[in-house]
Amino acid sequence: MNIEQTDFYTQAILSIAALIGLMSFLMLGQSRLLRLIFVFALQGFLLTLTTSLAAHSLHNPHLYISAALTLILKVIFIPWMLRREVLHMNIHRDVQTLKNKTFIMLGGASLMVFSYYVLHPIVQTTAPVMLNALAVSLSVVLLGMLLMISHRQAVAHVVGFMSIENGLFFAAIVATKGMPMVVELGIAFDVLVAAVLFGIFFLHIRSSIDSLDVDLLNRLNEIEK
Amino acid sequence: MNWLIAILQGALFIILAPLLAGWLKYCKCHLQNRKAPSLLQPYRDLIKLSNKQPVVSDQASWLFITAPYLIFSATALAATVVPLVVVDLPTSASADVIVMVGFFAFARFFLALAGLDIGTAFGGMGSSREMTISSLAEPAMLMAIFTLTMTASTTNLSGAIAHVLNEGLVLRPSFVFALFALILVAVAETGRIPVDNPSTHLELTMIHEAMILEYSGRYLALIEWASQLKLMLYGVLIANIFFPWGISETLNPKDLGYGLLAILGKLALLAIFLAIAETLVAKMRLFRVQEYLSFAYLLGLLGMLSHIILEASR
Amino acid sequence: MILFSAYLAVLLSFASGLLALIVNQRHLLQSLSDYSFNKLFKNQPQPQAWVNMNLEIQHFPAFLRQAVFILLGLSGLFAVIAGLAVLISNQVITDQIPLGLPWLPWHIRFDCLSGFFFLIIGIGVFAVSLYGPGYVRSYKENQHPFASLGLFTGLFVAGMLLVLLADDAFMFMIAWELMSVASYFLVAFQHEHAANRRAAFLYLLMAEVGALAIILAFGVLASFSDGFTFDALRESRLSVTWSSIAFVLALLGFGMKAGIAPIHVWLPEAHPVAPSHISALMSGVMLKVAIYGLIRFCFDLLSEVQWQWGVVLIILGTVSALAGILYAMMQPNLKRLLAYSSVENIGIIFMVLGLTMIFMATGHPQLAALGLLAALFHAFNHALFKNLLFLGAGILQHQTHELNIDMMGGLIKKMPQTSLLFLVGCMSISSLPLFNGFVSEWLAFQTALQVDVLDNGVLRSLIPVAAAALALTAALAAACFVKVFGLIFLGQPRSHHSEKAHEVQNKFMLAGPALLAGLCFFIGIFPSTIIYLINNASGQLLGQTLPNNNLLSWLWLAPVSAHQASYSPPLVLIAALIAAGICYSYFRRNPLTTVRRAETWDCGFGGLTPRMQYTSSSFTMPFRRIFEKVWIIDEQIHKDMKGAMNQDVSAVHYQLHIHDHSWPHIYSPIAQAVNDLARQVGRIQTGNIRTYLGYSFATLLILLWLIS
Amino acid sequence: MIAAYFVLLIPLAGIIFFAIANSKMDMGKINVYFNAICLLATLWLAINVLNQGTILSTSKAFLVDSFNVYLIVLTAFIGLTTSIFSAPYMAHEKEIGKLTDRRLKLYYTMYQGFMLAMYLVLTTNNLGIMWVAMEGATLATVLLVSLYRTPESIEAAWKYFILCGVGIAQALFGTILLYYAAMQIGDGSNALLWSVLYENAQQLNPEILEIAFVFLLIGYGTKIGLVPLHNWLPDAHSEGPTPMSAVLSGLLLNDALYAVVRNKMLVDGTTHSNIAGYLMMGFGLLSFLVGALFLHRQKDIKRLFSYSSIEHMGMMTFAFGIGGSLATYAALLHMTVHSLTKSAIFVTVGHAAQIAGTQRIEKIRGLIRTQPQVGWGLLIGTLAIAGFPPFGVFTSEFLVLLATMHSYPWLAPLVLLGIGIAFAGLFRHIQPIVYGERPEGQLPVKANLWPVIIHLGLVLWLGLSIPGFLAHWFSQATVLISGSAPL
Repeated sequence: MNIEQTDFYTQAILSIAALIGLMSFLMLGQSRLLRLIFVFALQGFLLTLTTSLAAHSLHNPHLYISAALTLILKVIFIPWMLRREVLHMNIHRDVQTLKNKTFIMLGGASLMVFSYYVLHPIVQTTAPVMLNALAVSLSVVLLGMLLMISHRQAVAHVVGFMSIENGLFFAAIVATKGMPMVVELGIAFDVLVAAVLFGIFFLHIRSSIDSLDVDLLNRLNEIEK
Repeated sequence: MNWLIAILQGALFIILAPLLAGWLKYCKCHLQNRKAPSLLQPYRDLIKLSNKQPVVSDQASWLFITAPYLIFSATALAATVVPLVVVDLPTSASADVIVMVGFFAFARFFLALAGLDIGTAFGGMGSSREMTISSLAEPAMLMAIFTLTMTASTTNLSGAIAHVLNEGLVLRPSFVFALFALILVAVAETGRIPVDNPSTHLELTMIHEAMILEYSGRYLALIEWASQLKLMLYGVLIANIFFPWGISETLNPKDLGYGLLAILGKLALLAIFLAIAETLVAKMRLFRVQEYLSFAYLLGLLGMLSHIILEASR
Repeated sequence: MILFSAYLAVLLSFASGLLALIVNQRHLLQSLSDYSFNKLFKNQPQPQAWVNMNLEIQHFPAFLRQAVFILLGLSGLFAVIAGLAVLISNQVITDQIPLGLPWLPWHIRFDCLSGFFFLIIGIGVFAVSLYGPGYVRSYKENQHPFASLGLFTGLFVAGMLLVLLADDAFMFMIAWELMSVASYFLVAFQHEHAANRRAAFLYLLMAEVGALAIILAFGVLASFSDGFTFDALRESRLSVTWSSIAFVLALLGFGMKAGIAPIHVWLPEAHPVAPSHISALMSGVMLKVAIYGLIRFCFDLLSEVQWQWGVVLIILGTVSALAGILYAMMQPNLKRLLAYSSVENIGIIFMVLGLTMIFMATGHPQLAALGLLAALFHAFNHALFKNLLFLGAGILQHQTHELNIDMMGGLIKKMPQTSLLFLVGCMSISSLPLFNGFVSEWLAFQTALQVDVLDNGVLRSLIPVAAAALALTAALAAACFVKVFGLIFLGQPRSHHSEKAHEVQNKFMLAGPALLAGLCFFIGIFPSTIIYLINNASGQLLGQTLPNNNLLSWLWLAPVSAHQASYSPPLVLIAALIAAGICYSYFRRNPLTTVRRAETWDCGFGGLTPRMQYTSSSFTMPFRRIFEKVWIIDEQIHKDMKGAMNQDVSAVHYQLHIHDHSWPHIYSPIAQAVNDLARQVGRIQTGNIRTYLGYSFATLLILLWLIS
Repeated sequence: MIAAYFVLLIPLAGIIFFAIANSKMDMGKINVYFNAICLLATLWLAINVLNQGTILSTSKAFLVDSFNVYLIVLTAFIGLTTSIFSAPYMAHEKEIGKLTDRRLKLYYTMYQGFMLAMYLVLTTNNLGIMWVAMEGATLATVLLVSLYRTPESIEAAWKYFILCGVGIAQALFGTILLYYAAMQIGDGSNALLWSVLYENAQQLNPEILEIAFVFLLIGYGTKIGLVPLHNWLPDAHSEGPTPMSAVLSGLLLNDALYAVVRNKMLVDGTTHSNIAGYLMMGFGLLSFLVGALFLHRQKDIKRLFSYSSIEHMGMMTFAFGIGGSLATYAALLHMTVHSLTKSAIFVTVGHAAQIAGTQRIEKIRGLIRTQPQVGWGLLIGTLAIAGFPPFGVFTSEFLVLLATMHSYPWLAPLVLLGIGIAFAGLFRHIQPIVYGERPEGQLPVKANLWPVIIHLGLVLWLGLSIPGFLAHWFSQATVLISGSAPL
């Protein structure tokens, strides 16, 4: 089935999916924190767009609430908080050079392929658009993890964590036309609390190690000295 | 009747034991070109010792004084088990050859304890060495005896001797091994050259004498007698197990007489061999004794294996 | 009724444990008794006075100790009664207790084999309970609380009894572990010494490993049957391979508890550090429970015995017996020595059990019954004399505050009764005639001598070698215990403590050992009493008993046939008495020859000192030379020099340490391997969160890849 | 069903109460009351279930069957006993200046929050809500881990937060996949209800479910502490206040495992390849062995016992993975006894650490001579957790071993090895702690040891005989999970 045979909604979803995937790639390769946060906000915005689109085309009003929540949380609140933190710590000028950047990017690309490979068995039972959406969201999840693995700044970790949430959210909306309302609300609540907690933790970490580099958080280990 | 004969035979054993010792000394003196004491000298020594007032260390406990009686009784009991002139003894049934070895162990146990009782270095040394040697000798001896008992399929000495007797002359490789093993053990256990020298009091060499150094009077007499008895016991064992011919199988007085003569002859011969050996061989260093005894043990084992593999295999 | 007394024995031991717990609740008891006398039993001044007196602060601990041990003694007594009753009536009693798993209540089975071991435990516990009150009095309450000692003693005894009653794998394991754990606490009782803690840890670790092996052995059987009851396990039909696996596991498990070489190392560590009456129970009784387990597993649960297993047992038994006694000989610590000697005796029992298996597997059940007789009899005897010796060691420790036999000496004059009892123990364990140890060894030899009936050449040559090793073991044991008795009781005191020592005041402390010593002698003279009992056990277990072909069986011991071998201890005793009597009266006839006491001859050098006596290490020096490869000998001689050119020797320091080969060759490598592995595993936890995320990521990818 | 609502409402009331309460109050005691009432409510619920069988609320939002009801009671019980312990413990922490009033208030609020999350995980019928509640439990406890504000505790909390967050996100993906699979066959509104899914399990797409299960296993497995996803667990357990460690070990891990088992039941109903079982066995055994090895080199007593938790969770996962009635029964029993024992141990460990003033193993010595109750409690608890009879842990390990022997005999030696190594690892540390002379200047602390006595008493009881109603319960749960009754 080719894309021209699908309806406009599907086309739009697939385009956004591609963009969201792209955003993940951009984040992965980003070495400046402020730009990272900006791309993250952009991804959140794309997600909001998807949600409202879905709400509109599927006539599912409760998705509007989700869209609003996403907008507030992921496009405004969290990026704002992170940005404030970065400015406060005065690390926005720091460039964290990624080791093996090419390698990571290539790894990210192969993750995308891998996502398709993994979800391939599903293709027999479902529309390819679903598969594509699911594969993209899986790769967003995986790329988010890769982001966390490759970046040392706590801020980047939060961004990675949240982008994993984005991927999940995208999957929920596209593949399953949104979760039940109560679940959505619950998830949103959790994200909110998590965001608040991240804020608290930045404070604590900063006061304890005077930095946000997670590699310095390694007192608790089992390695024989 | 049986019981009476058995008791009489035991008494005979006890009475004849000093004579054998006297004869051995006699032969040895002649071989070494010395003037020999009378054959009855051991009896005189025993009588004299038993009439003397014993002097005992003030450190000694009751065990020191009791031990000689126990040692003598145990050895005497062992003697009643061994057929001397006649087979088919009821005493042999009440205590078989393993029990006999047990009696020896019993006597040795108390002898060694008595050696430790006073608390002198000599006594401890003697006990230590005695237990070392005997603990190596005892398995060798059991091995040799087991060869015999497995051939006869009884551990009853009377039965075993009767079995050999009835079988007639059969050349068994196992018996050759067992015989040599038993001779080696006998020499070690009775404290003869080359393991121990009964006639020296040199601390580097003595074993048996070291333990009984503190004994005197009747206690010494008992212990000496017991060791003469032990010598004779081993002699009789060797003579009657491997060369049982001549021993009486009935309670007929004539047969008994022949039996007595036969055993006296066999013992006399054995004593001569022993005297020759003692004259020719030098005493070994203490730590060579283990090699000697392991050789005996090996012989015993070979005897048993050759019995099992060569003679009784199916 | 029989079962009732068996249960009563278990319950009484529990009760004694629980009673010990209230040692700190005196006030509670006081108020309770006040209340009950005021409200419930009015106007009974005499009982009230009695109770109040016992509840007074100075009387209460002693009273409670008495009460706890009385309960324990009753438990032992009932165990003896139950054991005797079931053995004499030759019954099998089964029952169920609604405990355990919902679909598997505790199955109880009390048959002759259990009964026989009940007898062993009962006698041991009874003797200990006579002995205990006097012994534990020396413990200070704040350092070594009686509550824990009494509680765990009770649990320990109950555990042992329950093992014997168990008729399903689950209850068996619970009882088994109860026994292990309770005894662990007893080993760790005096935990202020690091060595004791180490010993306790080692003990518990090995007990755990052994228990796991046993569980697995049961598991093998259970996977071929439907259920964990012994009845179901008996029905399981296993291939030879699987049953051999089960056998090896059971051997590992039970052998570890029994202390077979080379898995014996906990035994010489743990037994010496426990209080002596506990060491007596552990060494004398608990090891027998392990033997019971092995017999039950191999002869009862595994339906077909293989002769190869017998060979394994013979080899292990021989090695243990020899190694045990040789190591025992080198120990200067009395209780360690006794513990190693237990290894030796267990080795002998295993060896004879191996013979039994061989005869059983090759179709000679009657000879197998003879072997089982010898094994069980030796187990019984070992329980008696090892208990006796440990209790004796306890008395010595109590009176001299020493366990090092190089520090004792001359105690025969200070402690005449103890010395006599100890002598009986030494004679029994050295298997001298007229004592019980000899009878079982005699039976063992008789079993080994039946090798002629076998067709297999390997067996025919192996068994005689084992018999020879048995002879060597017995002779070495005699040497070892000559050393023990001689150095402890004879000679001159080697230390201040042993010079000041005196006989125990508490006669009950002597009563326990005296009971055991009396039994040692009695059984040595009338072995048929026990043989009659064991015959019933082997009849139930193997379906075959010894031929009862001699009417005068109380007088004669003729296990195979009167023609082949016979032994009559009563006659021997009579003859010995006559012989000793004659020579005594003959030599004492002359009144002029009374003994004169004089100083010991000192070669004219003047003054023999106790330090000139032979010590433990000098006594065993010839053995050390002869068998030097058996130990790791660490001998150090250090000379202090003085004088102008530092040429004169002023003092010589001599140090001797004897180590076990199994440590550097078996245990240290295992411990090292575990530590190394743990260190390697520790590396995965780097402390870096990105690594951790990497793990998660990798796991996810791998699993996804695996699944698709 | 009202009982279930009560069970949820009481901790909710607790949260609100503590959030607005005056910090001068004796919050420890009030916390105990809340938990006690909640325990009563759960008992009521349990009696209902016992009488009526499975209860499904009218909206189908809540499902209480024999599997989860006993976990609910267990949760309430441990919640109560831990709160009893925590009252004097936290008071002592405040006395020595480690905590302020405000943090104490936070602690009690979050305690109730955590309990609420736990009850929600257990009672909900909606897999999405289950996820939300599970995440909520993380959020509630993460601030408690860093309650002391030491660098280590902050580090631990951060790791806990991030690792569990990322982990649980994968569980959400799994849940979405499940939902997606359910959407294929039915309407959307009920598609996340476990009861609906379970009924229609046959029709679900097996491939999707397998993939979903991988995500769910990794997600909830992170919370169970399966190796190699366990890394947060020892840090979080060791750095937080001890009552928190007790409930984390005793409850959170169990409930995460509960979530996995619920999902496994779905997968088992769909596919017949037993892929879920194999995965769980593999993870379980790995965690079990690695956890056991980790025990050996520990220097911190709470870390020690958290590795022990990893090891035991591994064993339960393994047992559930084996499937079959015997193994399932064993796993359920093990869940119960492990929770009881481990929380009892943490209570004694907390007191031990207070006595010695440190958590470093080499500094804690001579406990029995200092405070016999604490020393003996720790020693006996350790014995129980190491699997010595007559404690219940032995029973379950025995059954696991036999089940292994029955189904996968070649794995039995590994299990055995693990038990042996774990025992040695625990005891080599605990023995020097409890035994020996009292160090100079070491004094007893005020302690309420009833929780320990009750827990160990219960474990002992379970080891000796499983009471009829409980046995019935376990059997029903076993039938529910594995499809057949044990033996």
